[in-house]
Amino acid sequence: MAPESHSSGSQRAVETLAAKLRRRQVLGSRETALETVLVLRQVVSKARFTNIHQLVEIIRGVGRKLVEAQPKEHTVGNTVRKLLHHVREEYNNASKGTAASAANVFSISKFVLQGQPRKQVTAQKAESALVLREDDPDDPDSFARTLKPVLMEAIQVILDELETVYENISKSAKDHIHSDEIILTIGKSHTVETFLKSAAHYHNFTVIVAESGPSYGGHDMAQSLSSAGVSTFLVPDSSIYALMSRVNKVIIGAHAVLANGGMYAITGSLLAATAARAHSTPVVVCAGQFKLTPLWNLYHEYGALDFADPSSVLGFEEGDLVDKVDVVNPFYDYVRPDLVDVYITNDGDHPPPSIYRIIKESYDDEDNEL
Amino acid sequence: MTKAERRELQERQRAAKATGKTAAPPPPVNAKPGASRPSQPPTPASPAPKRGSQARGTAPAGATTGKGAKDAKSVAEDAVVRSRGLRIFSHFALQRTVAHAKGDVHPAIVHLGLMFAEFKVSGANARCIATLSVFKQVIQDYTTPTHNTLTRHLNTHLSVQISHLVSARPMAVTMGSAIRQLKLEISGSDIDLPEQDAKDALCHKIDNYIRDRIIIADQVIQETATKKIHDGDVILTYARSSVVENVLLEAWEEGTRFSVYVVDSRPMLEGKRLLSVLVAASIPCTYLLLPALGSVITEISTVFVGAHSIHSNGAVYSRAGTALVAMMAKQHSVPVVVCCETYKFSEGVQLDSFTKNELAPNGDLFSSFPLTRPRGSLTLQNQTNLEILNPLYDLTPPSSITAVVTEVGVIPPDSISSIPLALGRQV
Amino acid sequence: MAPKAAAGKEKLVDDDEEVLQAVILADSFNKRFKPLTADKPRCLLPICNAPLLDWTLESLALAGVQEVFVICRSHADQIKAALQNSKWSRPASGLKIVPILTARETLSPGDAMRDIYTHGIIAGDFVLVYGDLVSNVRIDEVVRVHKARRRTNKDAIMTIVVKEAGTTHRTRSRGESAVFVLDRDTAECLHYEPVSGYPPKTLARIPREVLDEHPDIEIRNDLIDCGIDVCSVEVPSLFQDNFDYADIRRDFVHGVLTSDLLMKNIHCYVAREGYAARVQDTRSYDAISKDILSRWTFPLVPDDNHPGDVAYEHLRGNKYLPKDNSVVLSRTCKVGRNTLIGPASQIFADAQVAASTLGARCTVGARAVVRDSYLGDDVVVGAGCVIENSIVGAGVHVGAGTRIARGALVADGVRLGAGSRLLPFERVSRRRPVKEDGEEDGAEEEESDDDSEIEEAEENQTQLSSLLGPDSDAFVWPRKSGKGGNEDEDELENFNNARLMRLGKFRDDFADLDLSDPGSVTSSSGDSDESSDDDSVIQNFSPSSSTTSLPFAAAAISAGEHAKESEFRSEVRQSLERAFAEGHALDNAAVELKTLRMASNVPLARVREAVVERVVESIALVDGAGPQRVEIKRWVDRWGPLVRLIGGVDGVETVSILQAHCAGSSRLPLFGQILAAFYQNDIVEEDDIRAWHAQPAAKGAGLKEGPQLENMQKTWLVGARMIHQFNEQESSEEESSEAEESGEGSEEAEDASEDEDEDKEDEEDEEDEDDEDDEDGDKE
Amino acid sequence: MAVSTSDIASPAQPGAFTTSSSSSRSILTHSIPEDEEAFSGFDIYDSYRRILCDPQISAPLAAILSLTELVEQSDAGTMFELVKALNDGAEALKKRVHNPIGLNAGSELFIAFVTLFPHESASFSELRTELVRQGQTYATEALQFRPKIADLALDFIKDDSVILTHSYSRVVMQALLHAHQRKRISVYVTEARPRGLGIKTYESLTAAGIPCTVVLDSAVAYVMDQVDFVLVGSEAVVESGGLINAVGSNQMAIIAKAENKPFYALAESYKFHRLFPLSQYDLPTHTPGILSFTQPPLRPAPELVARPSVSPETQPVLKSSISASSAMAGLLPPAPVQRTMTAEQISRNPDVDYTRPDLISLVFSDVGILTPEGVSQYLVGMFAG
Repeated sequence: MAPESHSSGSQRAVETLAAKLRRRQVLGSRETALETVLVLRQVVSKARFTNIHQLVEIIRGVGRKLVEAQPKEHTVGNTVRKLLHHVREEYNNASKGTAASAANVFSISKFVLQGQPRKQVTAQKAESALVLREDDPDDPDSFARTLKPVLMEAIQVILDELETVYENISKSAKDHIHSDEIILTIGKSHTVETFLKSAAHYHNFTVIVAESGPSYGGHDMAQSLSSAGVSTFLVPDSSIYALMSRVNKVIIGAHAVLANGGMYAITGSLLAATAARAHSTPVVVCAGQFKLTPLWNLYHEYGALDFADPSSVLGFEEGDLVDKVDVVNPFYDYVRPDLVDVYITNDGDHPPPSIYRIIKESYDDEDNEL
Repeated sequence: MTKAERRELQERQRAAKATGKTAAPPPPVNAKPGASRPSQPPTPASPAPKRGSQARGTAPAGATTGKGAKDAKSVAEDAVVRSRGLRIFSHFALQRTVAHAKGDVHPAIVHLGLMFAEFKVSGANARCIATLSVFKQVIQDYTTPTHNTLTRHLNTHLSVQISHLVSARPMAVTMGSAIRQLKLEISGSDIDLPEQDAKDALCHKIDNYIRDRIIIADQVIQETATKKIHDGDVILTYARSSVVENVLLEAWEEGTRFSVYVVDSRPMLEGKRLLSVLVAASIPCTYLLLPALGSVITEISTVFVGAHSIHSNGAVYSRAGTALVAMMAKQHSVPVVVCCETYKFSEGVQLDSFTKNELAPNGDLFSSFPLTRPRGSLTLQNQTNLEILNPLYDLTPPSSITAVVTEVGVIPPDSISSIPLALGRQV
Repeated sequence: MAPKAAAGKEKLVDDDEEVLQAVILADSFNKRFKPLTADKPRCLLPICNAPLLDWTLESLALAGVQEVFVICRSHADQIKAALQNSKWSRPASGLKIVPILTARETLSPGDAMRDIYTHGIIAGDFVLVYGDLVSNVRIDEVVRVHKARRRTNKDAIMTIVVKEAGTTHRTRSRGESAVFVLDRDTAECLHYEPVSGYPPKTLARIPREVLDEHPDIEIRNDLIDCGIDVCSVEVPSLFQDNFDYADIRRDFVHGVLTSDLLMKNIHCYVAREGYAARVQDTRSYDAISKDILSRWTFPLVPDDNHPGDVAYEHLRGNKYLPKDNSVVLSRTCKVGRNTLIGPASQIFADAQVAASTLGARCTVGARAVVRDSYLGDDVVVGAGCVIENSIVGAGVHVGAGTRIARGALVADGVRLGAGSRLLPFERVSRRRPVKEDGEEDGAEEEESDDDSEIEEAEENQTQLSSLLGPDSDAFVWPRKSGKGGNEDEDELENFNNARLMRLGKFRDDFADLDLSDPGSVTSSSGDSDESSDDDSVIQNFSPSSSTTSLPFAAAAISAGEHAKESEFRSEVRQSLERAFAEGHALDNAAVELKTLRMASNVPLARVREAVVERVVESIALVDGAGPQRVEIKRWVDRWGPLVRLIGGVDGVETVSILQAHCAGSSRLPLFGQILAAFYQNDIVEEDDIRAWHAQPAAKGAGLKEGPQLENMQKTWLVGARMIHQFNEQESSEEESSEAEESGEGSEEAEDASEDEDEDKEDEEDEEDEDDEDDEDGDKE
Repeated sequence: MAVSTSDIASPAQPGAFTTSSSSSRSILTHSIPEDEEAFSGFDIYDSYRRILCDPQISAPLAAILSLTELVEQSDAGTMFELVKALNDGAEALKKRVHNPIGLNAGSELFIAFVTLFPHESASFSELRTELVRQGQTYATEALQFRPKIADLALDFIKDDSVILTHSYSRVVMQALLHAHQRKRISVYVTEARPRGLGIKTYESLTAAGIPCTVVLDSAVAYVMDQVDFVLVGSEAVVESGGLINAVGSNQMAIIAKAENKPFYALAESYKFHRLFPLSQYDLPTHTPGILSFTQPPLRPAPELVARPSVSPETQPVLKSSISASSAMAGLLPPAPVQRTMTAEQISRNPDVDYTRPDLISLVFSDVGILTPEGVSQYLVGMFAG
């Protein structure tokens, strides 16, 4: 029952996105997530399937392709998983009557599995009006027809969430930052940027931006903050420790938040977080929910194992050095959960330990491996 | 007590005051002195002199207009924040344009002053040696004015020179202790000695000082430190310390086969220079910027760093970033070894990197950005709400230092205090 | 986060503005990769386990090119096929690829351009690259600049992409580089001066008018010519008009810049961001592989955007293993930094692989060492082999214990029998039927190659067969271009320059050049500078290269000599110490020495001195005659034969060396015993000793008074005693004579390699001088 | 009173200690054949031991199975009776076994299951047979857990990594052997006095061709720096998210924490135990006997009792003899008798200890990879949810 290959149009879309991902032409977790959703929407709308399994398979197939294209960009997988989760949810809601499969076979292993933290079955949508006729021989499309609108809604939900993610995260900004505080952040994170700016409407505080070489995103960050009227200091990474004793909070962004409550974040975050620990300064991480990733750090201490080119560290022009010197230039650090105090996400603030639960709730385990 | 010393003292006091302020937690209090005088121009005008002027203790002057400013938003508020920011760093000895030589400053001194100001000569040892050797010249060219004795007058004469140097760039601890020593010698030198002999004697003393306290010391340190490097080790070092450099080279000479990780960071990017030296000696090297440290620290067997000075509580005052490296190393139980001559010990305790620090000039003075980015995009200038700070030093707490290698042997950081006395240095 | 990617971001092409075309010259028009390219076009050579062409296409795709014309000449069918079943032919690849077959007669890029013109495929401005490009430069950006310029200045017909790199950058070709004279603000290329490694060019002449018109110019000798040109439509037609344009740089650019009729100008684009380089010779092949492995080409790296189909995983220290961990690493093997290992490869116990790439399904036997080398697919490396800094084609079978010295090229499918020895820069391919089966690449020059190969083969094989182990299906190519100008330069195009472009680790690898060999006239781009010098448009600087170079050469020799010697000594010492310490096999050690010697051209005597010295010195002084004798025996038995193995047996010399050394060292008392031991081991013969003893020098004649002299005499007396003994007991003749024979054999081999070593340093040192000289040459 | 009896009994048969590790149950069964006939009719303990003879079955599983048998045997007519019977059975078992933690987990699970079992079916006997079937099916499924866990753990074992493990655990063995097929691993295993089960691990690993070295329990801190991560099995995983395992795991975890090395625990889901130990001494296995001080041999008992203050001074004697002996034992297995601990001395030592959740990096179980917090959440979900 292989899903019939969905139309070449969406096929093309998938391929292009895959290529872009591979070539790092799509950047930033959120952009990637958005692109992914859009492609998925196209796929789903075009897809032809006669039962839930085929649908799931189609989506997964796409997911797999994209993830393979850029395994380092976790949001792709996350978005796909989220969609799958929604699909199943919708499906279960819709097919309450027909497939009441859960209860009747009650075994010990099932009983054990009750332990799995997951949203207790979402309030029975009373209006589960649509009747699903799976694998209907005479009218194979009926299933798709009935389900698609719901799916589109679901996708729209995801889209909206992504659209508004920054605003929602920033909602609580003013409660986290207070007047005359000194905040330290590192590099450029769009999330943190909006967070700080929105806080700036309520309080006057000072932001110290570490430039975070070799990308020196800190410069842009400092620019945009200062132009937004936040008093800003731009410092080299080397002085993080020196300044930490005066800093009230460290606020940084994340690239991906892992199941154990740790995270991948731009290089230097580990330094900042550790220094903060040393001065017992709280570390606040701003991250959209779409960054929650049902993965563990498999690279141990070795960052996210995503390495950029040396040229920004050691100029290519320095010929004689280039030949003899190895250059290390990772994108990300792995920050252990015990270095983070709180994650501020677009649905509330969570301590690292509860990330695990949230992930369990928002994705289905069977999708962890796409 | 000479001018220089007094100056130092003042510096310290001011520093202490400033920190005292910043340390005071409750915001309103903070804001009060913060506002400073609203007249204070928020224009981005050439930063150095401006900040310089503020450094001259505007901080205490901070008027009570803070609250008002805060209520009324916009510019005033802006001023508040800025001034607060300023006050945090105000006491840092700031980079300033070399003042015009006041008094009869020896041309050599003027020249040296410029070298300092432009970081042509940098590094504790280098500066110290440079200063001393120039002083030799000064002393030689010095003639005691009539009815005045060398012992009395020379010191004052030197003080002028010193203050000029300090105006170029704040005095390094090394220079401090060296000069102190020199002055002692001068005042100690016997009055009946014919002038020329006295001068020669002094110059000789200076030479000895350089030889004993720096050159020999370094050699001893190298011998000791090289013993701590074993085959197959992975050594990590930060920025560039002349001592560490020599240690590594010597170890390699002796046939120990190890590899080196050179960690580096703006603003100085001195590591790159170290790198080319090591590569020339065909030592296998890996180069990375400070932020990447987390990814490699697990591979390291020992960390070697130099120091600008060591305080009696064992805190190491060194190139900014050293503290971070030491911290990470500590975390992964990698031993951190500081190579440092005893003449770098400074009495008194420093608690954090704020009480005393120095700012590197803005912009890309050291052309530290690789070509891949257009310079303009990276070298920001101060502007409203935006200040660029490049602290040059930070303070590594003794807790994250394993050992200090000195010419008197390897000692744990917290027993530093015993050393100066052991050397019979009167304080 | 990724700066590079940030670059890529905003230009997601595929909308509105007209299609960006590119032309790939898939033929190299030279044979630097022979024999690797014998039956495979260069652009299909794998680099980091993906065909060059794919890297090129990826580079173009990365830059948003949409339509690509691939100009293929030799092995066109292969290229076509490759394109057919590559991912590029898939609709979604967003790349439209049109292979264009050109006639065999197209012998140069110029011809190809004329072809393009006749095909009339070019619509507007287009990107011209070679089929061996690896780049992540944002070519579209260059195109933008180019177009913008065009709007204002119709005559700006071409933009050359260059990358800043030090003069000594590994990726910068030494063989053919160039001096660019640029206008600082307009980046217009005012003057282009090709710099060939040989004959060394020490001057660049800049036409005066350039200086007149442009107050502010840059003269740059530190640029990598990326071989990416953004051309406007006129360019092909220009080629059409000037039929003598062969090479794009040396003829076309040169021509355009210097002709006062054309009134066209050419600009340069100095790429700050990004990476771009051409695999134009084995040397750059090495460099670029290294660049890829150490991620300079990011995101074009194995674990990210690898053109091949295998997904790799990036480990600490830039090691790349396929994700499907199909690779089998024995527990004790060592995988060094900057290494790429293809899928399903196996590395056995104690093997070492470092700074190399292994193709798919490779096998590295136990204790084998692969360093700085590039192995194709299905290569089998026997146990205990040593492969250094070489390129080994696909399916090659390397017998156990083989040593492949640096710079060697081994073509696909070769079988090297066990214990083979390949000297540096050896080139080996599979034995082929004398008659070429014309269908695959039946070009006449190809055949002529083979003929010449075969005729070369004769003496060649006899001379070198000692190097090939039993049951090896291999054919060692002649080491040097045939003397007396026979017409086979195609096979080793521009021999001398080629030396500069060879894979090989040390600087002096490409130093063994032969000034006596005049630059031969060939059709290859490589040396067309020599040829074009004569008929080139402007006279004034053709002489410069030849005339000025000679005095330099002369000076250099004397200068270089001593440096060379001392350097060589230390190297020998090291290698021997290593050998002693790790107990290498004798002949391994010997080969190493030969290599060293060939690298730094020193007389055989030096080598022997060094060896004797090392052996003697490593004999520990123990008290008590008995143990001492044992000790000596141990060493001499083990290592003495080395003295013979290094070739050119001359017992007399050996003895005198021994004496001289002993006289000056703490081993003096041992002289007698050592000499005896040497004698026991047939290192020296009775006659030698007699002969030596007869020499006045042996008695220390010509030495002034002093310990040295006394010692000499002491030793001489010892010798006397020995001879006395000889006289008493009979010594056997035959074995001695045998020894002579065996010596003879190796000696020949020596001489063969010896005479090619002439005049190394001159080349070498000019290399250094080149750069500065260009600079101040210009100032005048 | 049961505990004490078992306690006194224990020195008599060293076998008794083996109860603490799920691994060596089988040994136990051989060790206590005597007091068997004391019970008539269906003896749950008897069946429990019988089941344990299967090397694949661990305590909790055995408990479940024996309870299933009990259900089969029991003549209970109502759910209530049945549950009661089960509880009694569980009690009985617990009383009889030296270290009941494992089986508690099992019986707890089964009973909870039974109570929650939806029994709309008409005849009660039907229900009983159904329950029995459930029990057996689960037991069979349960055998698939270890491979599953091994698979989960595989991702965390990098090629060329050095692993430290403690004592002997079937699931750990499975994980290591599984990893060995794909990756190059080497293992340090602690000797794990007094049972020296580390040796068993050592033997089976080396047999499989995995380089392995036995280290003294006292050398853990020394070896830790060499290690990439620590991998231990478990007796039970408790509601605090903590871990109960053969004694020594705790110190290992503490050292690992100090060295910043990950500490992973493997636990099949039937080892999840609804228990919240506050400290070592809050464990059900803790008895007054453990760590109690010996009476000095020389003096007559009575006065001693009068002056308890005496006992401390004798303590060092004991301590030193322990440490010394264990060290010796490590160095030369056939250690002189007088230097090794007597069974009596051993009896005063715990055989399991409790590892705090904050020392544990992750728990791998067949229901997925869990953080310690995850575990407690899970348990809550299971029993309270």
